[in-house]
Amino acid sequence: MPVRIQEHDFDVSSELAALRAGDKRVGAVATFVGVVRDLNDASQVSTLTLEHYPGMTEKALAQIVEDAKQRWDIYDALVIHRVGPLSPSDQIVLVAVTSAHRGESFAACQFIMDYLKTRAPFWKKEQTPEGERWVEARASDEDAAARW
Amino acid sequence: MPVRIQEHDFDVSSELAALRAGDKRVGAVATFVGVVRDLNDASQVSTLTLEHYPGMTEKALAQIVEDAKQRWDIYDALVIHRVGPLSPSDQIVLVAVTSAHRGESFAACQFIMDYLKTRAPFWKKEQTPEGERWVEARASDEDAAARW
Amino acid sequence: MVRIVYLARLRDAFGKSAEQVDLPGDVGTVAALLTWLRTRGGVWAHELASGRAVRVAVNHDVAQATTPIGHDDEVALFPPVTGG
Amino acid sequence: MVRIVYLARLRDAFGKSAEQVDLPGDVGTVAALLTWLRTRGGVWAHELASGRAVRVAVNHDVAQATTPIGHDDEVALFPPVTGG
Repeated sequence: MPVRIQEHDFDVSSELAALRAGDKRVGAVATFVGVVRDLNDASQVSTLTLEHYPGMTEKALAQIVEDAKQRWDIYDALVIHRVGPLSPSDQIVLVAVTSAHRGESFAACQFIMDYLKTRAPFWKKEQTPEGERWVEARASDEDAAARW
Repeated sequence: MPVRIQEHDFDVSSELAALRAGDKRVGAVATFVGVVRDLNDASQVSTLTLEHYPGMTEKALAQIVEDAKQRWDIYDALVIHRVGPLSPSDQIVLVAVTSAHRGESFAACQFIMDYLKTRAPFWKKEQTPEGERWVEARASDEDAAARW
Repeated sequence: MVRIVYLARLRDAFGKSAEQVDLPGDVGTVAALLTWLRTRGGVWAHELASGRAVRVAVNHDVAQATTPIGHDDEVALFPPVTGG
Repeated sequence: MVRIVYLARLRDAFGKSAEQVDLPGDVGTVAALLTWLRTRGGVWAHELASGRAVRVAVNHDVAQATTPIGHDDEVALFPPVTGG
């Protein structure tokens, strides 16, 4: 299964090893890791809670991965997205794509992240010293997804 | 030092952890891992030997990283390139870039790889059942570097 | 019966995460459902006002204003997503 | 004295990885050095023929045909790179 939603952390090395295990055609692995930042709109983030819509999330992510496989000559792709409480510097999301040559895996990895940011049903709530607040969507994410 | 040439393998997770250690501004980590492929021009590769030009290699890679830092709003970058004998599925190269948002780290990571492929003094010699041969440079790598 | 799911900010605003409703016979699309929910007034009229960015999924697929809604469907209302 | 380093395929072809040479007074650029090495004939003329892709670095920096070469410089000759 190329898509996983989980509360616990992931280990990039072992995920990459599993992704390309036994596939000796792989020459390129493009990877993206999203991380909880300490600063968002200049207010200190103490913790973050990631919520999602079970059922739709898996379906949406699987569709994004399938779209990437249709568009680029890639071998495999993996998406892991964490949910639940997270702290600054915690890993949130992993996207990894394997291919023969680097151009395809780079493009597909960016495409999956851009689509995930605008199509996958996740929401962030920040807990700051001033209280809780839902993170607002960024127009730049819509722009990034629209270019593909 | 953001550039390392080494014979031994690298662990992606610990390299990424070291790269962003203590920097809570990091929200994005784009990573590329190059891998020895079993098939190159349809002939089986048994092993590969990576040679480089000590002194120039470190200087060229450091300059490429510096260029990336000038061009994009990134926090840090790491390049590890292996030399010596390698087998199919072995990791060859790691490029990792940290930034606040994903666009910058993706672009800088691709830029560093494209420049490394055409500017850093490494050469691959393949050992196949038919004998040894130096790998030929690919015109597509020149094209990839020329677009930046 | 249609199941309506409220997520993230909308769940907080409406004070519920889901409800089962018997829709009137003329409420057969996403647009009609939103119009019908607005007639509840208060936070419903406020959060679902036409200027607000509300996303809708029907049976786990992103839906448009014209997407039909039928018996046993699961309709989800949520704000623009902010994952990754 | 100038140190000339040969790498990868060129080292194999020339049968040496480096040499110290006393360049004639009129050999003061990368282009002049290549012309001078070609006069050795054999593999030198063949590998450094003007149609062949030969890259040159002077003191670890990529050089052009017009790059000057002077006393104590390290000049490296190598084929197009194939790392990564």
